[in-house]
Amino acid sequence: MGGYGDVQMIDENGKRVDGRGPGDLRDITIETDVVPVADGSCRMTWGTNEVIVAVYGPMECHPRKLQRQDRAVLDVAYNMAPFSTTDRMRPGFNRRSREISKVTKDALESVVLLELYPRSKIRISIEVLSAEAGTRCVGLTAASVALADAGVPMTDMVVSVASGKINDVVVCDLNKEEDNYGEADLPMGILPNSGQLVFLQMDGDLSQEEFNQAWQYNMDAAQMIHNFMVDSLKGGEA
Amino acid sequence: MGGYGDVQMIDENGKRVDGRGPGDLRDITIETDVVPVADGSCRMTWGTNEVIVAVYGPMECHPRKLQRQDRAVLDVAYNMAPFSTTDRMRPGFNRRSREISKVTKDALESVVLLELYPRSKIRISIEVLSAEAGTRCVGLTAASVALADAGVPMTDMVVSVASGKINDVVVCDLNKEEDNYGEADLPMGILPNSGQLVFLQMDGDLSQEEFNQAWQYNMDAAQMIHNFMVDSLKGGEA
Amino acid sequence: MGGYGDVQMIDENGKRVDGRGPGDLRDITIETDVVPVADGSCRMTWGTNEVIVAVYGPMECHPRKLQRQDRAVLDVAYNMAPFSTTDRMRPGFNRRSREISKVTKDALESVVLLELYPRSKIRISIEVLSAEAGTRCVGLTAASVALADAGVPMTDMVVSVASGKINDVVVCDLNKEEDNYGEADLPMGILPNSGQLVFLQMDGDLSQEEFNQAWQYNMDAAQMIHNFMVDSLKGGEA
Amino acid sequence: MAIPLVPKLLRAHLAELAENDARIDGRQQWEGRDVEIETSVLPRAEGSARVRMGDTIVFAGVKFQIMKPYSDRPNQGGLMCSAEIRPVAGRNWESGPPSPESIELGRVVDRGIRESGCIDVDALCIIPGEKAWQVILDLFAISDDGNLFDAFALAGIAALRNAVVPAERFEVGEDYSLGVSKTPIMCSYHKVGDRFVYDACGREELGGDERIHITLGDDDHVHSLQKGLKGIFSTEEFTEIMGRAQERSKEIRDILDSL
Amino acid sequence: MAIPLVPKLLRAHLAELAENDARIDGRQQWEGRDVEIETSVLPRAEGSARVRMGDTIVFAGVKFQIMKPYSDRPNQGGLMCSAEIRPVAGRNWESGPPSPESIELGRVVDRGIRESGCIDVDALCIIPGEKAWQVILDLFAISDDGNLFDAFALAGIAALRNAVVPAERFEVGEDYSLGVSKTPIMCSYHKVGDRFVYDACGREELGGDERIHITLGDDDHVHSLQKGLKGIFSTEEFTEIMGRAQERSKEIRDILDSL
Amino acid sequence: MAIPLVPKLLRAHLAELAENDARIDGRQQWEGRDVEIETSVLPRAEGSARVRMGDTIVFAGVKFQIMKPYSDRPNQGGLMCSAEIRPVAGRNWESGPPSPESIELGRVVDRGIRESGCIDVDALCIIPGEKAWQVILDLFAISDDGNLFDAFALAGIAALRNAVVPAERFEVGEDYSLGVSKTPIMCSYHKVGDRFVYDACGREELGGDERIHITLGDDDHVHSLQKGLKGIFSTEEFTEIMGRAQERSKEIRDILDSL
Repeated sequence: MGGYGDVQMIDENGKRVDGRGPGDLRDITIETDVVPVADGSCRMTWGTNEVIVAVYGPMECHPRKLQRQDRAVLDVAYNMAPFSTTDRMRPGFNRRSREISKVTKDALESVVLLELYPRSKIRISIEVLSAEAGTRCVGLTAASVALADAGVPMTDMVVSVASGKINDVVVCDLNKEEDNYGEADLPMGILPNSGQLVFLQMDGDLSQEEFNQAWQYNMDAAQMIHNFMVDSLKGGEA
Repeated sequence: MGGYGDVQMIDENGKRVDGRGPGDLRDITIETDVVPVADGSCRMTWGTNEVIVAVYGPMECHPRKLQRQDRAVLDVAYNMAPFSTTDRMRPGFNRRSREISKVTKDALESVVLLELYPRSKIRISIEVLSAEAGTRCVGLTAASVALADAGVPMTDMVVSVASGKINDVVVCDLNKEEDNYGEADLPMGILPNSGQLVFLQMDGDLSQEEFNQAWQYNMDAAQMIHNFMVDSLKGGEA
Repeated sequence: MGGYGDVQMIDENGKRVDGRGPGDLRDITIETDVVPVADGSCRMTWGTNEVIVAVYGPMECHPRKLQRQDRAVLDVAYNMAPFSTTDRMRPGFNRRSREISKVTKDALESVVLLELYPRSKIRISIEVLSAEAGTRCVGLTAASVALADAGVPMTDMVVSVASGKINDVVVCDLNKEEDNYGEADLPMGILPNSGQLVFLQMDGDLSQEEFNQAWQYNMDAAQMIHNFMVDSLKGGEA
Repeated sequence: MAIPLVPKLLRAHLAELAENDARIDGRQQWEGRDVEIETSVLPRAEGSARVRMGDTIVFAGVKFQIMKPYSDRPNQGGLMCSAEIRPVAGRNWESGPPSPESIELGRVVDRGIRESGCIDVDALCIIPGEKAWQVILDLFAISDDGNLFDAFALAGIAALRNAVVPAERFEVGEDYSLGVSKTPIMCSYHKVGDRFVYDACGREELGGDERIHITLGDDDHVHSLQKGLKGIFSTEEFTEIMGRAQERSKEIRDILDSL
Repeated sequence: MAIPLVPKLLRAHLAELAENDARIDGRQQWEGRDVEIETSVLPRAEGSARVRMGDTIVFAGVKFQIMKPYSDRPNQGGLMCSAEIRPVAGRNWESGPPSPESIELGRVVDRGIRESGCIDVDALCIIPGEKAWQVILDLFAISDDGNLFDAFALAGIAALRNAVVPAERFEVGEDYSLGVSKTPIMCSYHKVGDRFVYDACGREELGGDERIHITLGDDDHVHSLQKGLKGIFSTEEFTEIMGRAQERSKEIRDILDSL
Repeated sequence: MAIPLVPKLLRAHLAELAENDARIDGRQQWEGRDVEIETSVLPRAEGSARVRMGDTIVFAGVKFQIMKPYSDRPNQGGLMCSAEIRPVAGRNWESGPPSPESIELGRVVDRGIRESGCIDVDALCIIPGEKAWQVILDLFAISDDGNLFDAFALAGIAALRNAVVPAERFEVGEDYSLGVSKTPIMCSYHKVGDRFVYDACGREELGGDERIHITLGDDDHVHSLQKGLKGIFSTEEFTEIMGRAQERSKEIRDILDSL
């Protein structure tokens, strides 16, 4: 986390810089079928985050050495477009993107019924067009919607959201400014039907008590976001 | 193109800095069998350009994934040696060389009878030892000669030459100084027997009229260069 | 070699900066079985050099294109850990490590009975944890011990040691300071039972006479080091 | 891009259609797909555009950096144009280092914009010899159903025309619109079933032969040409294409001007 | 790391053991292997440690460089943490560019140390805006029999506590100990045979499912979390693990403090 | 270079020839191929040479750059030697990152030239601590029929002796010849059919075992040695080779001096 709370970001009424209360989410929209050539796709805006996910497959897995005899593999790539950040992001490999790709893949492999497609590959491309804070959560959530849009069978969708701490107050869904000066960030990937987890990261500083509060915010927010997701797949735009 | 004609490069008699008229070519020499271990080879000098091309194959195509069931593939690499330019050129990948390799391959694949050699590869190495302007044309032309020297069947040889514009005058075969200050460059790859094209690029600024003039210069020059090529393959040096 | 003898490193009694005579070795210790998960391993300290070697295999050789039908191949990697030098060494590829890996492989392939394991690979990892001068010799010698510890059959072990020249005096086993200011370095890989060679490099400046003296120092030192190696494999620490 | 096993059936079908002067998606030989252009679509970019041509969708974003001018051109800023085609855009695009296809794409689009002189690099100078603006135009494909070349070129010039120089953020004055004096338009032709068609769709590219890219300026001046892929064409074929490009580039330029 | 063909037999064996509340090496569910820590083990490093947990052996080395502070943080030095798992450490580790596994390992360990605030980056400043110390912590695996995460994290903090700033060699004053104010400890749990165990050995990793890494500070504050690999877990499972980590991290911290 | 499947037939044939004291191209054991050296062959290089030994052909080119001297050697310029063997030079050389073979080649040639002290790096200083010449020697193979080592080393020293420092172009004075005070010569020996031969051709390399490279200076001083490839040799074998190298290096040096 960037700073240590020396910027005042919660007012005397408990309101945050953008007017939200501690447990409130930013605005979210979800749209499917946005990449016409893909088998499934999703465009998600979340605050001023904008992410597009395309799903291709199941299809033949090559190179062969990645193939698994008894199940499909997911090929997940999270990437930030060069114009997605205030300072231009240079295209190409970076360790952060590799790690986010890996944990996203781990989360999605936990819910996709991989055994149905032995020796095949499902490719999931997560492209961040505009980044505001929390892009890994937006990407993972949008990927779930895109997989559902592609008709890939899953035990449940993954809803991802992060809570954190600013000015020693635990709040839900940090925006960019809060992320810059915040003291902790706890992104989770939640299965809304069972309340179980498939994704968990955290960095910063949280007491055990603060930690439990942040955990609960995420659990509650997941239910709300899940409703948007279901609506968007029914044909409406969230 | 580098500049915008503020350097005077055509004198009152229409002569260019090196004494040529607008439609004249630089001096050209062609020699075959210059790489003893290759199946075919060619050394071409053109002004102070010097290019060596070696052809190996047809031979087994590996890696396998590049193999085509119904025809041969050409593996073309255009490269500038580190000592070929005034400022030393660092060895290794660069986007310009990749693009020139690709368009050269596209041009040559249009004339080589690839269907005669299914699943095989013909490797064509174009090495620029000294660069003066127009090296892509020299490379493509020399590659045709080297392929012929290797006995690879072709429907026709490719002759490549570029015309351009300096001081608002259309001229043939820009030299280095003209290229630096010129306003346009139109390299073409011409089949001398039919007048058809397999290669075309252009950048700069040409009116439709200027464009037609440059096109014609290239067509005429191609015939002359073709004569040199045929002579060199008959055993004489051009 | 770094310098040209302008630093005085041999005193009036012929003693070197660390008190050794011209033909003396630095202190050496050898320990086996230091990488529990490996098939064979060796830790060697030599002056303040410290090298760990792990041997894995014989095992399946992949990628396949490296496989040889009639024998095993050795996959040797020499590497300096980032904290092994005074100025931190950046991890990753470098030409020096590649060359040392290659000559070490060439030396070991000369003694390992490769024909016993067709189509397989033996992997030898040489990791320099602390570098003092002569790490290629330490690595090659420790690799021999690790191979023996792994039970890989060899015609003989390789003992490697370097002599050199400082202040126009030929001496055995240059230490770091001597290496920095020395005038020549002659590392050799010797088969102690036959006195034959499998590894030889040299750079600097040696007259034919000096060269013969350095050669002899190495031959003599090899016998002494060989005794340590045999002892360590019998279970004692050298 | 992996080499697809071109289905012979597709080639045969396209050839048959061509004989009847028809195309696989019902268009005429020289007819383009509908073109949609939206600008100011990317919140973090200083200029942006989204172009849709049929099922081909691309974005362009403009960012600015401060550079030190090259010593031989102390009064000039720079323009850099970079195209990325990531796996999101289609089944056959793979991750990894840029393919020869994507390198060619980026360089051809770059030349068309650069050579038109639409950006006055002298106007990008802030302090001669010390500071100048570098304009970075990033082209990004979302959905590739053919003819990324024209879509990229169009999104590129639209994003540049939309761009605001972020002088305040860099503390070198007040923000102002990037001046774009010309409007180069690229028109691409693909040989399908032995004749050229305009604005090939994905299946036409898959079963087609060579392609020709022409960038024309406001006054029909030629700014860039490129022939791609294996194939032979005649002067007559080229002359017809050039004529078509003169017409079509005016139509596209009108769409852009009407935004 | 190559994808090992997970032996179904091993998974079945581990599942059977789990049903009987047993582990493959005889340990209890929450029992760790013996921990050995040695410091000052690398002559060329300014701080170093060697950690052995069962047959897992790693080194950590600290080096210092002088850096120019970032313009937005002129009074701060930096901390860089880099993990390498080279082929020496096990049959399945291969050479080449860093694998996703080793990138994750390095980043998770880095976050635990960094976020604990154990290094005061303000104290690394030499001349504001001009010179500051960059602390480089290199983690290096020698033998991987499972749970490199905890071994790396422990060796890392031990090496930092052992480090001396080489001010004399860089001619900026006298050498002094790097101040390390906190002691973050990572505890890792692996799901094996459908239940979590602490400090998985190599065979348990090979036949196991997801893993969870928790870094706790001196006061049980949470500094970093990471869930790795495919797998689902419940809040209840996590709560139990968090409790176990609070106990175990104190034990490890005591070992470290007793050195 | 791909691993060629060494034809056992070729090895057997070479062994039989060796028993009869013959070589595959009719030469004697210690006989070299004809050596041709041409200089000033590359118009854009400041020094250049072309060497032909049988069907092996290589170029060497010298370029100069201005560098900042290293802080610990403020009065010295630098010498960089780089060897490239691109696919042009033979069927078995492939494109891509440098192979271990080509890295070894470049480094062995570099050491021979560097260690001879033939370039006075102190004379390359322009302004102490500020500017010095960096000499870059690029070795480039055109046709590889064996023994690139000796061809590169010879072309390298010939190009250096041919080089003119381009002081005028860099505006630091008048052009002058690069001083080259010594003439290191490399002689390479390859074990073929169980005996060493001098100047192996391509087929001898393909069917041979280890090779030994010796660089000798004007006064028979040894400047670099390298043993390459799998193989064992004795002190006696080495002594004979060293004697032959003393003879042959003088002959080559005479050819060079007679240019």
